[in-house]
Amino acid sequence: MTSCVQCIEYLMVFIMIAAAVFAVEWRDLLAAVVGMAAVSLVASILFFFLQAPDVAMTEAAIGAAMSAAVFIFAIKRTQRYETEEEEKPGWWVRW
Amino acid sequence: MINELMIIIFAPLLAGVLAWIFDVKGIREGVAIIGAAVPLAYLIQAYQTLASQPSIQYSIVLSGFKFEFILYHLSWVFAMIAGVVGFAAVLGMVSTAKDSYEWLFALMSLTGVYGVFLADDLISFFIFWEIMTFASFMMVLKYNRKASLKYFLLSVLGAYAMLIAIGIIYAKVGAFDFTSVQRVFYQDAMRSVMGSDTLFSRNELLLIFGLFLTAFGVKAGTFPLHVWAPDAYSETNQSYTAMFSGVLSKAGVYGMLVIYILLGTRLMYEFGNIGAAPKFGYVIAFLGGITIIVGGLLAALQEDIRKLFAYSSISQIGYILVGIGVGTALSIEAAIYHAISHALFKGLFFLIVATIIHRTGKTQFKDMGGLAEKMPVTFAMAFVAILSLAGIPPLVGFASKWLIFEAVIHQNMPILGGMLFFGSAIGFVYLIRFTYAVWFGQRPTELDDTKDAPLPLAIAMGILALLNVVFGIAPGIVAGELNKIFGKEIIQGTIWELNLGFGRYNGLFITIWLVVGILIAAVIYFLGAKVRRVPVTDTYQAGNPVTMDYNLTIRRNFFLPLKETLAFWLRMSFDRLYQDIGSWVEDLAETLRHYIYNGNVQAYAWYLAAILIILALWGV
Amino acid sequence: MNLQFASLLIALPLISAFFVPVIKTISRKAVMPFLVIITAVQTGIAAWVFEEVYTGGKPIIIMAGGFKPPVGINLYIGHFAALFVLIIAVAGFFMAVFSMKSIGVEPKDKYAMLFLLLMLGATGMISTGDIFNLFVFMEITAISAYALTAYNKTGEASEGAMKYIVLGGIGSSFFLVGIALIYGSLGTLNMAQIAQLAGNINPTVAQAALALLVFGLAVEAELFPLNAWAPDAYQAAPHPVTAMFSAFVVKAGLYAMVRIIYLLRDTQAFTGILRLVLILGTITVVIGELSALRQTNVKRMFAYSSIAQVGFMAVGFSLGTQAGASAGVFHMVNHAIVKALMFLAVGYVALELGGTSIEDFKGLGKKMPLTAFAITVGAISIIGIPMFNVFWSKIQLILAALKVGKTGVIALILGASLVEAVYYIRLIHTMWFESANGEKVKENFTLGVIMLLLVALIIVIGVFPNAAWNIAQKAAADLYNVSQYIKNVPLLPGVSP
Amino acid sequence: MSIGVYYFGAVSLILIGLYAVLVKKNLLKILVGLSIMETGVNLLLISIGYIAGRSAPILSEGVGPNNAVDPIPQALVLTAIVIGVATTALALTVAINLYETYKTLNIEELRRLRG
Amino acid sequence: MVMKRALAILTILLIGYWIALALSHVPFGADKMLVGQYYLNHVKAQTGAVNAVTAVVVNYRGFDTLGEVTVLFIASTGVAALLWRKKRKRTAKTEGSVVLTTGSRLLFPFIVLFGGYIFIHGHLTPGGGFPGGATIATAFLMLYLAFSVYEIPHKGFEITEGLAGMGYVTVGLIGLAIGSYFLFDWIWQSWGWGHSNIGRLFSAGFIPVIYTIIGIKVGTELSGIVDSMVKEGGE
Repeated sequence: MTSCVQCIEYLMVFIMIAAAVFAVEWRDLLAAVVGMAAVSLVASILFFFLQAPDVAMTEAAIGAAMSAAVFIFAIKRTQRYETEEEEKPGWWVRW
Repeated sequence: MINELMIIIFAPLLAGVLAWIFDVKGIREGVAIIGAAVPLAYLIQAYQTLASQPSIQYSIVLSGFKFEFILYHLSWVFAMIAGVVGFAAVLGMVSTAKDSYEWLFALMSLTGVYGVFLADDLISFFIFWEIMTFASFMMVLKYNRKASLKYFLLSVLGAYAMLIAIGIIYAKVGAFDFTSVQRVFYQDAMRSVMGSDTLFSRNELLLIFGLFLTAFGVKAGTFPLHVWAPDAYSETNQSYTAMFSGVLSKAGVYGMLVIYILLGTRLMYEFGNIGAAPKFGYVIAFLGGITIIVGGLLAALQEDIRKLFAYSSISQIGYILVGIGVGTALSIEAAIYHAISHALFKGLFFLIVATIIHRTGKTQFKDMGGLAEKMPVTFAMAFVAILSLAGIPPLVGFASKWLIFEAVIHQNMPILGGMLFFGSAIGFVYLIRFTYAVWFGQRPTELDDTKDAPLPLAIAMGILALLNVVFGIAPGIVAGELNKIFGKEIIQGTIWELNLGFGRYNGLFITIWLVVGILIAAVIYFLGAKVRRVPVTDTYQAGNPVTMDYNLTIRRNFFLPLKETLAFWLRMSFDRLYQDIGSWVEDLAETLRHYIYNGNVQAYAWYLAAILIILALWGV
Repeated sequence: MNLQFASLLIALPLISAFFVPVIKTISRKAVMPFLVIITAVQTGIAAWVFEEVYTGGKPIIIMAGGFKPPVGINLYIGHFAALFVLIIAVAGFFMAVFSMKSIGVEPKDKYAMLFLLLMLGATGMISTGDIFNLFVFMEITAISAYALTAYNKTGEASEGAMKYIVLGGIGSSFFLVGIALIYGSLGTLNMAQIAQLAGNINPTVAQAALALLVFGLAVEAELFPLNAWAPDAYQAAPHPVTAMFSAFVVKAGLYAMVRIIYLLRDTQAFTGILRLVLILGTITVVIGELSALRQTNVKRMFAYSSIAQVGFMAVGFSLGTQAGASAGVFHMVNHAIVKALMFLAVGYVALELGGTSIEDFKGLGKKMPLTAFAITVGAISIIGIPMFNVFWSKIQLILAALKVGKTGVIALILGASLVEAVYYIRLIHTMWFESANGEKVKENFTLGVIMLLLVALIIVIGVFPNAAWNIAQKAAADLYNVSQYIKNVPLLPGVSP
Repeated sequence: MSIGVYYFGAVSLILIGLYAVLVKKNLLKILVGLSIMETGVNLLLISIGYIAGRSAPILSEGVGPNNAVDPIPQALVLTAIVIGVATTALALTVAINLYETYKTLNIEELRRLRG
Repeated sequence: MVMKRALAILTILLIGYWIALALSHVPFGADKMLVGQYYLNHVKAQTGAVNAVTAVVVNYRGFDTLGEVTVLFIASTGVAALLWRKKRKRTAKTEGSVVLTTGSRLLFPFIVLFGGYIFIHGHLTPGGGFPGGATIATAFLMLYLAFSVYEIPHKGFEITEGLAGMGYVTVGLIGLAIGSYFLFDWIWQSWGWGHSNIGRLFSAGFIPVIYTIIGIKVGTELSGIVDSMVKEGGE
């Protein structure tokens, strides 16, 4: 029983980290924001596991939903794709 | 009850503030003169008091610090220098000062000088030192930014050196007043003699000495810290320079004496003597000697009348430092004597320069000439000043220089003696230039309607010239006062005569002979020679062929050959070295700034990460 | 009178900020006068609190909700907080008056709200006695500062704000990690109790926690290299806001940092972190001064100068002695006065002449004599000329450094003053002795009065530093003497391990 | 050294966020990174407050004072979440303003203020 | 670029190792409570709330919550200030699909009601003012998504926001007047209402009052932020 719960925990944490990595690496900002919201959602599930229902609700409502909404509005008003980063040598010199 | 010392110190400042507030022509001048005269009057009155008691003291507690002031013979002498020359300079400023700004800061600097001379603890010494520096800086700032910046930077360097020294002393002694500090160092000296542990180690002592030397050397204009002086002296109101060069530089000299008073015993025991002269004094003396030579040579090469006297002033301060450095009672007395005469003739010179500039508006030698006819009074003053500076009896300059020579020679210091002689010789070199180029020779036509000195300036010059003559003819007056400082008859003799035991100088005697000689010459002149009046248009070329690009007249590049000879040495300018360092630092700063604050948020985030890494490495 | 009324210091700006939308619907013109009135009232309350604390000699402990600490959050208005709350209120009042003239960009009602909340945040940061509450107030300060920095809505303003946000965001995240570590080891958030139990923390945890807390606060306290946002934000923010940044926002951050370091003095990392702050402070001074050296934008130059001065304070605090802390506090007070004056004056010049580039300052002495005079006095004071206030704090700093035998600090202070002298004298010369064409500006009366008041304060403290020095010493004792701090907070007896 | 999976997840989130700030050139990406960092910190706080085998601090039937997890970190995280979203909203607003002025979100090009 | 990434990864690994090292001394799942235990023991008697988190948020750490509300207020004010333009209007061109529009219209009152339920029952069940307010904001967000011309009455919202904030502070100030402490729970501790009702709606002193205020405030603020972000300046 406990091992099963632990399995879920491990899985969740893994999903969360993966989502975070994707959120950081995806070029499509909209997708990145979805990834970020996914991180928040998984985190809120983890909050439930950690016996913090208040926080879980708040995280889901504010951290995931509102945050993502605000991000999406911002992306709508700016640009959706991260511009290609061209390789320039010696980035530390160019500062 | 307001103490008289407070009045002496703060009367000029008060007058300055009043003059600044009531910015009405006429009133401000009057207030300023009163402000300069009041301390002088009080000082003269204090002479009586000092005859009956050793000192006048006063202390006041402000902001947790006890400020102590003292007037005794040494400080009285220096304060009198400030009083007399300051008063003369203020009189001169009546003619040359243009607005109340100058009055405020000129008088403020006078307050600073009085404060420095009367201070009896390190904190008030420092504060008034800073006030003096700041006020004189403001005077220069009005005229020239670069000169003032140089002056200020070196002054601040000096001030901070002093501050550190004071701090080190305070950290160990726990008191600021001169008496305690002196006592502690004296006890230290005794302890070191007996071989027990001292409060200040040898290195600390050396550090304090070096810091003080830097601090006072800056103000006195000692080589290699003199670079501010030529610019600062020349780039301000020349009447004020009379005070600046005559009095403010004496603060540096006084500071050197303070080193002797506070640290003298300890330094002497720690580092030993050569003959009767302490070793540490040799540093001061040789710096002084170099200053004499450098200042003198550079003075000869100047094309600007103000610069010439600025360098000349530096050179003359060198004499004083030599006197102090030799460190015997006689030499110190001689040095103080020369401080007095330097103030008198240098003050006079700068007032003369002020007059010339005021009347002609010119500062370069090439624009002048033949002014003796147009400005007879000023010329007479200049005559006195020239003789005095050149060290020709019976003027005060001779008496003091003679004393320094005697003191140095008596200690068997041939190199220093040579330097002094060289200084005198080079003094003639540049004075010739001044004498001839300004007063004689061909007069440019635009100077034809030059008027003589305005009345206030004339009075001011008169006072100083008179004292030049009086102290020269009757050197015993000064010597008597100086003997009181040491409390014993170091220079014997009468009021007319200085008697050192191994040499003597009688002012009156020489005066009489001189007057007789002049009378004889006059008789010959009027009876014998056929005088023909020539128009002053001939040029003198010292035997060189005249070409347009090698056109040496007394008024233009007269000492160019000398300059060419010295070219190698002149290239090594400390002034330029400092400037190079300064611009190097600024360039570095700019590069650094653009590199660090490069505007990239990510770079900034990396800085944060770097700090986190440091913290992590420390923690792991 | 009930001392709990000191909680009005928090409540008043808050309720007033919330009231602004209502005021706005009544009359848009009433918003700015309302701001001035509220800051004036705040000053009154602060003065009352100051008087109460300094005559009573005891700190005022405000217990929110009536729960004793560590159960409830308490505000600790000791000598330091009372002093700084007053400074915040006074500076806020002056800047509110200045804002009436200088803020032209709409929406002014939002500006007024953010202004009040910035004041509130700094007040809270300085007076809180709870470490998480400190975080909350820090965020209030920071977020209103972000918004105010970007308020002008120009590209530069947004850019400056963005840099501030990114760096501040990183800082606050790690600060929170630090809090988590502390809470995880002690189970309490009350500062007094943390100080009491600090010895129980595992050394590894203590090091990490202290380092992270200091790291987070150092971003606000502008220690190099965490201060990279500061010049940009200072330059881009509206002028009164810049003055407030320099006068109290930085100081609140620095205070919080120092408070936390001192609170955790029982931990092993204490000496190490002090040394770190000393090093960072030193570099801050050096880089700040050098960066100001050839700066052509006067506001930015003052910003760098301000950063360097904060470095001095950090150095003073990191000496780890009461004398050092006193000198640091004294320098804080003096610097707050001077920089409020100078940024006010610069802002006013920019308002009248259109920019803060050095070109605009040519001949300022003729065009705006009073303002030029104010800047001159401020500059001279910062350089450290005797008879001006900063001189005394620099002297005290030097003495404090001497007492612990850190001669290098003295060289640092003096060298920095030398550099200050260079760039300030250039500015002074440009203002007074360089001619430029332009009409003489009729200077605003109210602003003139404010500037003269501050000038007078500079000179009064310069001539009679006794009173100010005593106050600074008491404030520093409050900061430094942690055992007294623990005693002053009435901890509930039952709640301890 | 062993840390629980929750700690591991929390710290990972913080570090991934930091990585985004340090490497990504797009401003919105940096803000996503900051947001992830905040989530990580929140998770860390909650995991610190967790006590094995206890239930949520709602003291209704069956849950006594000795049977509940620590309520304080939860209260703190409530605050922290709201603060995080407030910062994010403001930052995005500033980003919008920047984009409207400069038409770019590449931080290498947003460098008008420097030196 | 690779270099930079490598350096960044190295950096974060080092920092991560450091933090993990520290965390290993803060064991996961262990009882570290000190003040927390006090809260759990006394929460019912002192505040009347069953949900300890709520009691901590509103009562014990009231200052934090006040600050939190303020932060959100600053954010909404700041967003409004920074996106302030002369003329602003919505630029969305297409309406949402029929499902969305009808659904929104249908669901809107229920969502708002649910939000209200969440914050009113904050002292009894998980939730409270913040999620409740966010839920209400979600309702408005939905309307924005569904209808291209919909706008909240933002003037009214602004005033509501301000009044709610004032209400919170006023409740605190009444506490100062009655109980002589700022944010003192005067309803529970002075008046003693609802002592017999622990575990039911009408209990827990001013917690429901404050949570209602917070809920309204958060709802209006978040909607205000959405409103500001959606509307673009007219040319």
